[in-house]
Amino acid sequence: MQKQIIPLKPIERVWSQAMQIGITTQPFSAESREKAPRIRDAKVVKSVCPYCAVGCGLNVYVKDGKVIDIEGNPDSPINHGALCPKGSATFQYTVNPSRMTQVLYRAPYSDHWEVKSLDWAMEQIAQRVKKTRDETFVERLEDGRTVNHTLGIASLGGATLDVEENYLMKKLFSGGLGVVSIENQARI
Amino acid sequence: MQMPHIAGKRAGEWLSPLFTAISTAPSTQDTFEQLARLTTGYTPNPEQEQQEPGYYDYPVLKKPFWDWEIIWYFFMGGLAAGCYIIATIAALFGSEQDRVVRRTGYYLSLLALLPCPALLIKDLGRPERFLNMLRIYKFRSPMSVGVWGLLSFSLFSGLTAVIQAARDGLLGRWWGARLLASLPQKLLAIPGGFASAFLGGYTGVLLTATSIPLWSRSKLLGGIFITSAVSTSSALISLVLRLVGAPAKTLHKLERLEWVAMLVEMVGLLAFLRQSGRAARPLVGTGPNEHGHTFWRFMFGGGLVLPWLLQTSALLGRKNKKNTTGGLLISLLVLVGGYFLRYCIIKAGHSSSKDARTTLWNARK
Amino acid sequence: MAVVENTQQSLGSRFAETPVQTSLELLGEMLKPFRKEEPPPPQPAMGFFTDTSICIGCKACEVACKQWNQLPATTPFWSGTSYDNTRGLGATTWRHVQFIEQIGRGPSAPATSPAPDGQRPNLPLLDRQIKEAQSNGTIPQTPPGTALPFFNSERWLMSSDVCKHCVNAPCHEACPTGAIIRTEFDTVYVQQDICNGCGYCTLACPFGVIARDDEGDRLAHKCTLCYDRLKDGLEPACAKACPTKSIQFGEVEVLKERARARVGELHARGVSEARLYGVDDNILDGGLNSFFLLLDRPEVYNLPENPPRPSLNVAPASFWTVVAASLLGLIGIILFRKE
Amino acid sequence: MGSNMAEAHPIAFGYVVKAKEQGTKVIHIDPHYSRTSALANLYVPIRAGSDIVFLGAIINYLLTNKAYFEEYVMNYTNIAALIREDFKDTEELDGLFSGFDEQTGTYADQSSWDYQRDEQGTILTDPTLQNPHCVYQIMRRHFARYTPEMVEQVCGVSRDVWMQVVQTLIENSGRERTGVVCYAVGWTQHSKGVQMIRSAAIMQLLLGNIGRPGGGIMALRGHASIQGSTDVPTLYDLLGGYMPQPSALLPQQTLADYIATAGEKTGWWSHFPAYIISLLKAWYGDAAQPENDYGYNWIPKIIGDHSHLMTTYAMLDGKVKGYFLFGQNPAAGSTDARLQRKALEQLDWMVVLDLYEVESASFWYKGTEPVDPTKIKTEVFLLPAAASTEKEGSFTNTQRMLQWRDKAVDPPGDARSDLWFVYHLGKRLKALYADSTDPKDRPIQALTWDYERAEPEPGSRITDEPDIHLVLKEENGYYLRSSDDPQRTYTLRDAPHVSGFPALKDDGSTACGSWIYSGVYPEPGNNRAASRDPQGYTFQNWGFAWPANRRILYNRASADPQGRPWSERKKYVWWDEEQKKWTGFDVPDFPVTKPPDYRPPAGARGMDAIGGSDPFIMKPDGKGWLFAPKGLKDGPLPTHYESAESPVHNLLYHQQSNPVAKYNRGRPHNQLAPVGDEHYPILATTYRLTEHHVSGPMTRWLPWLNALQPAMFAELSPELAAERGIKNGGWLVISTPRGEIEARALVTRRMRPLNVAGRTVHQIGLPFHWGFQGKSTGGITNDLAHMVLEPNVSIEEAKAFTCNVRPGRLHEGA
Repeated sequence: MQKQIIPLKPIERVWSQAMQIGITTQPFSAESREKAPRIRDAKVVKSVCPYCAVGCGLNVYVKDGKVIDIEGNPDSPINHGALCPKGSATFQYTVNPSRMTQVLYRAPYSDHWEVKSLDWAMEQIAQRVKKTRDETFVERLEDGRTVNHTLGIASLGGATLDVEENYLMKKLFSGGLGVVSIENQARI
Repeated sequence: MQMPHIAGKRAGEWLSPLFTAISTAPSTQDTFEQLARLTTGYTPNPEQEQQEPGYYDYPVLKKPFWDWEIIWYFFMGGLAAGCYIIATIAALFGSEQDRVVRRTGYYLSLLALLPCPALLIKDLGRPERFLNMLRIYKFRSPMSVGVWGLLSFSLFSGLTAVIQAARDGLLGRWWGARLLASLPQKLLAIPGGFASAFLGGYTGVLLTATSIPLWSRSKLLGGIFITSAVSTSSALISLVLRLVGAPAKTLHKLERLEWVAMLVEMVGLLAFLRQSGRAARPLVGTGPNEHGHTFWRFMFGGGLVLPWLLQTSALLGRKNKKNTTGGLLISLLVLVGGYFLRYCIIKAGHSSSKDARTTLWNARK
Repeated sequence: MAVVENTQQSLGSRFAETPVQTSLELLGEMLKPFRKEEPPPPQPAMGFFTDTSICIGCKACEVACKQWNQLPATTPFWSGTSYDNTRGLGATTWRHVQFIEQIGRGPSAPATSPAPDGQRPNLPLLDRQIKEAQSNGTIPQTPPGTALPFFNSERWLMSSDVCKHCVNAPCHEACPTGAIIRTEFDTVYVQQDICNGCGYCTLACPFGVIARDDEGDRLAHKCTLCYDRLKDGLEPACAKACPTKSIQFGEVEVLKERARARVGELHARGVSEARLYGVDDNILDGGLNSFFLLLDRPEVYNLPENPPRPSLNVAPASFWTVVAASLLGLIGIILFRKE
Repeated sequence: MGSNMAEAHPIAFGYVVKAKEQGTKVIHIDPHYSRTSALANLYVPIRAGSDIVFLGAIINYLLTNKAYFEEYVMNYTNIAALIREDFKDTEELDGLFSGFDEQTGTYADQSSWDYQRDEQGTILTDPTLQNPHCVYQIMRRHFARYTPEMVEQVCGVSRDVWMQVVQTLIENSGRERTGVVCYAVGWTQHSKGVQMIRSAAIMQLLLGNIGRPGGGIMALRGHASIQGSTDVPTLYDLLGGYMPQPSALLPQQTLADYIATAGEKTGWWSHFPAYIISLLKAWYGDAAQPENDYGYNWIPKIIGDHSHLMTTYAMLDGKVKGYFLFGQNPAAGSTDARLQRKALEQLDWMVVLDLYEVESASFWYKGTEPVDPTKIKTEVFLLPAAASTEKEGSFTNTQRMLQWRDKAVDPPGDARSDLWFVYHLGKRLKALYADSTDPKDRPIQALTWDYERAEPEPGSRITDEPDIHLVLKEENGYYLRSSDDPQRTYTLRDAPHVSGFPALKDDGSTACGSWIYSGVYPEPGNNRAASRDPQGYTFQNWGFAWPANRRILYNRASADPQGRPWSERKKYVWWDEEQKKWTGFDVPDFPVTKPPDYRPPAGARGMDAIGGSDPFIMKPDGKGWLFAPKGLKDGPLPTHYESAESPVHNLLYHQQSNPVAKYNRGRPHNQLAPVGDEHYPILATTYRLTEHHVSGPMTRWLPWLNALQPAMFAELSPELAAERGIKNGGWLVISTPRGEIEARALVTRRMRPLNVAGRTVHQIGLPFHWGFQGKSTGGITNDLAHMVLEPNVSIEEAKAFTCNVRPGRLHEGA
């Protein structure tokens, strides 16, 4: 509209030049000059996403013994560095103030948690297992068939357990203790 | 109701409907809505607006967080600028009698200016970083230009006022004061005048150079702000002069200037509304989070039309007979109107930013 | 050597105690931003091509962005607007996935789509294949099918919105401190050590992208196009995370070519609604460095079709201001002149 | 079908999108229009639980029109085999097969389903397919009533849309083209889930899509190592590598009997003895000797169904005293969750290992309704666990691929890996039992249990973490005796690794914890799960896919009977005439030197019984089973039964629902709504959202994800919403005979009423991610689901049950 009123070319030229003042040159700050990704010279640890079963590769970046970033592993032929929202959130899954760091114990009929030492808990648990097993172990059924099992103890594992963890569980509980009901998310 | 009596019967009679309109809310609903449609030339059509494509009516724009600080800054800045302009005009072209205008003008200008920087700095996210404003000069950014403008104007305004003070002997009789008094005030006043004009107007440009439909669709806001700056300032000066007493002739000049300014402002506003059309709804409309009620009552009606009519009748009605109370009232109304102009524009801007459909409409080819 | 150090230290410590020194330091702090660094040598312009036709709405981009930039989560709010609970870009949300349900009222599907229930669709019968099958036990290869449309007629549009990194960025034009700069990659970047939170940029942005973080540091924030990552040649977090490469990162010119090719391909496949936004439409007199392939009108995605460029208002607005000012000035002069 | 791939497996779905770009047709058949449907070429809304009718009709079409891939089907499947004449089909018995036992409600006698054999045991066939007892004719009869009309009536899918699916499938079948079926728990969580999958498998066999690139039927598993948990496994009815847990219900009192009943005479499973004996040697070491059946009897025997949900009932009855939960959350994550929480109250003690305080750990003071701790005796040990980044180990993904994770940092505080916990618990128990002379304590004494680290892990403050590489070595297998010097014996630490399962022996000279994983750690320093070379067409050196690093199972079928690739573009594994061996882009899933023209002599045993053109070597006859002569508990052919809870009657047979499903009728909290009950007229299905993971223990503590999906909601159609006066964004209550929950209402056209058997059936969709713990809480969908279990695998029917909805909240004023 302002063209119609001031058609004079020179004014326009001067104006447009004026309009460039302060736009063309970029006043960088010191911080901007030194910008760098925080994972520069961080240790890269190869991992796998803990969520679904696609098995996306993760790069876990570690600096000063702390995880500073988790993103997809570009080398993985499965995800080529990509991740879904859960995978992308793995950082917050592992580095999270809500995580437990102490053993909590709830006594029968108690209405509160008690903080206990790991060693105490392990000893108590071992005692419970032995007691229950000894009380409930069956060697033979009435008709004499050997079963050598206990139905008094059961185990249910999540499917984020490592293969090796699953193996030791089955070996100890089934092969060692005679526990039958060893189950897993895989059933669900 | 002493108003009619003051303003003279004739005026009183044919003003009374407007008074009632202003004083009684519910019945005015339709009046205001009619005014809104009349002035913007846009009649809302919810059905059709619902047909327009959109995304769950989530705002397209971010809501301005400008609030009372900015409103007051706009108002005070306007006064500072206006007073300086009038004072300068009085100084350069006025008669001996008009000295009072110059004196009061420069003092008031400085007074009005003083809170401005504080208001601006307080409004920053990080006030301690206010200096960064001076890091660059960007012609394209009214904010940047404005800061520099404000700075230079403060310089002039301050200096001029100090000189004024020195000449008025407020600084004592020592050599410094004498030196200051001897400085060429008029010479300073010329660039100062331009700086002040800038200050009075850039705030409007500042709003126009945004994406808020209400502020940016019409390009007249700058003109309206500078005009309002003059009208409010003349009102303020005459108000003060009436209190301290001044020659009738001088007051008369001010009144007429005020009258003209208000006229221009009215025309400007109407043009603004018409150009903005649908975008002006938040300012003049009467729907939910539209600010028509405040605008029509305290700004356009009570702060512009009414005082202007009073002024008219006063100018016509009185012959060399001074009417202090009447004048005072007019000035007050104008000042209140000037404040509510800024208030409504800012508040309505908030609503405008939330109206996704109008924003998209405003951005259509 | 050691002596010198000592003296320096003692000097320094002595000064530090004096208010002079502290105030000087303070002043130094305040003036530091005034030292302007030399911009790095320019690189090819970098940007995003967001191809919404392959977005699966997983929101990986949103989380990956928050993860890399360590941004706080927004307060949970269940919106009831499809699966979009983020609702918009903001100071701590730099990617936002939109969900647009066009079921049972979407644009009519391409000609090759199935006929509505009840009528027989116009399908080639399988007798030919069956005969072939009986003769040699194989089904002859058919050209990549024409029977099914590229999209089923019921549409659930998903799109990952982000800063447009406009070639003429209103936020950049508005910024009074020079906090907002164009980097060597021609991206628009807010320098956090300069910004003073005046907020003018948030009013300038016609897309409502940039915002001031009033819960946090009260400074302006938006997508940085992972400026820090670009420094080491890493691609931005969102583009890297995207499972379908709906978000593509690269040289703007290359991406624009790809975008044009892509939209052509979709048209060829009967997706007539496909269009580009920010590529050749010269939005804001220069287009966008971060542009989109959309499957409907821009407004459907809350994108202004052709947003006005705020800085262009400076001229006319100033003009009218000058007019008004001179007019009143003149009248004032006249009024005060005539005696 | 049965999978919401885009939401549950976004990264995998990325490849589907890519394929679609290259012309692949993507069809999504699902009750719920999801983010998967949005990208599909064709979306087919179907009534939850009616899939067998949809697929059965396709099978019927393929058979009637001979539109199947004949050369493939005739050579690679058992289509021509003759079934015993006393076999009776559902056609004859109105929905039942021969051999059904009313008392037990099982197919007690499955002998009639078997093949006809000659005196040498060779299976009789009729290549002309004319014999009424041949599989082809039986299937023609069986599927005859699965017609397009039935698809319309039962599935609510118009025949035109169904026809489009058939056409697309046929267009993409044959030498040049293939098609793949992806499914997930949308199929497994049905009272006839296995048969749904069977239907797809039969269809894929008929189309010639098994064992070929771009073919197959893909189980999209939902958890990082759910495959590994099944392989190793932590399941009651399996030992490592899919060998059955010994059972007291079968003649398996001795190792010999066990092998006789569990192994096979012919086919690959003839190696069974080597695998089980190597397992026993791995577990019991020197204590396992031929004299004591290698300790076979120390392995506990099952006496019924001890699956998770059946165990829940045992808990309710107070039979279970102690419970271990390793990162598992039944209180919200298992079906009929209210019942689960009741069950936990009956325990004496419970150990929970997790990163966060999950519902199952806090059930004693929190719940969906007020809980009184003073009335709950259960003693709870809640141990902090290490996250996946804080420990080494391998996950087995859905493609059977083991991938190794390196350790990034130490777990915080007292948090430890589950490996640490199990190992140290074992050590303490062995100590407690060390002096016992009671024979029942022999197994724990005999158990080999030395995984001590040689030296502590550098840079870690945890000094007693077990050496996971020793565990991996035991899974891989190692030599106990030197083959050349029988006197030279080894222990786990110093033993040479076995190179793969072919090396395993049945003479006790090898130990192997999981034969299918054998080869993952073939020599010291070469952990193939940790191999990360992304080169090659099939990425042979990225991770390790069991068995023997094969990427596609039964890949011999990717070549024609003569051993040539079916086509150039579908080339994968073929017979190299020069070298006289099988070769290709993958490890051949076939004896490498067995020529295509090899024909087994009469009475052949072991692998010799498998012909050169019999790709399915795990089957005793080497054929793909269209008709399953054994191995299934609910019939040799898929048959449509309605879900346990259904709004309609079964239109195909008088048999309403799966006759052998495990109903647990009359158990508290597990009542079922009768068929067509007007109090529960609406069909509910459940699914995952991209933004959350199962019952939420791994996501509802994460603010980033909670912001994306902050609340439990239900998706329903505008029609249903209008009918019930429910507003979008408002609240609604969903009720079943098991319980009630509240949710936000998301009214969307993505849910649509279906016309089924002449009446309108409304369906609602429920995500199941919420619970009462975490940073985002909400109604527990599993409180609604019932406990009717699939007969073969005891998986609950969570994907189709009936319910009712009403506007408002559970507790008004809430």
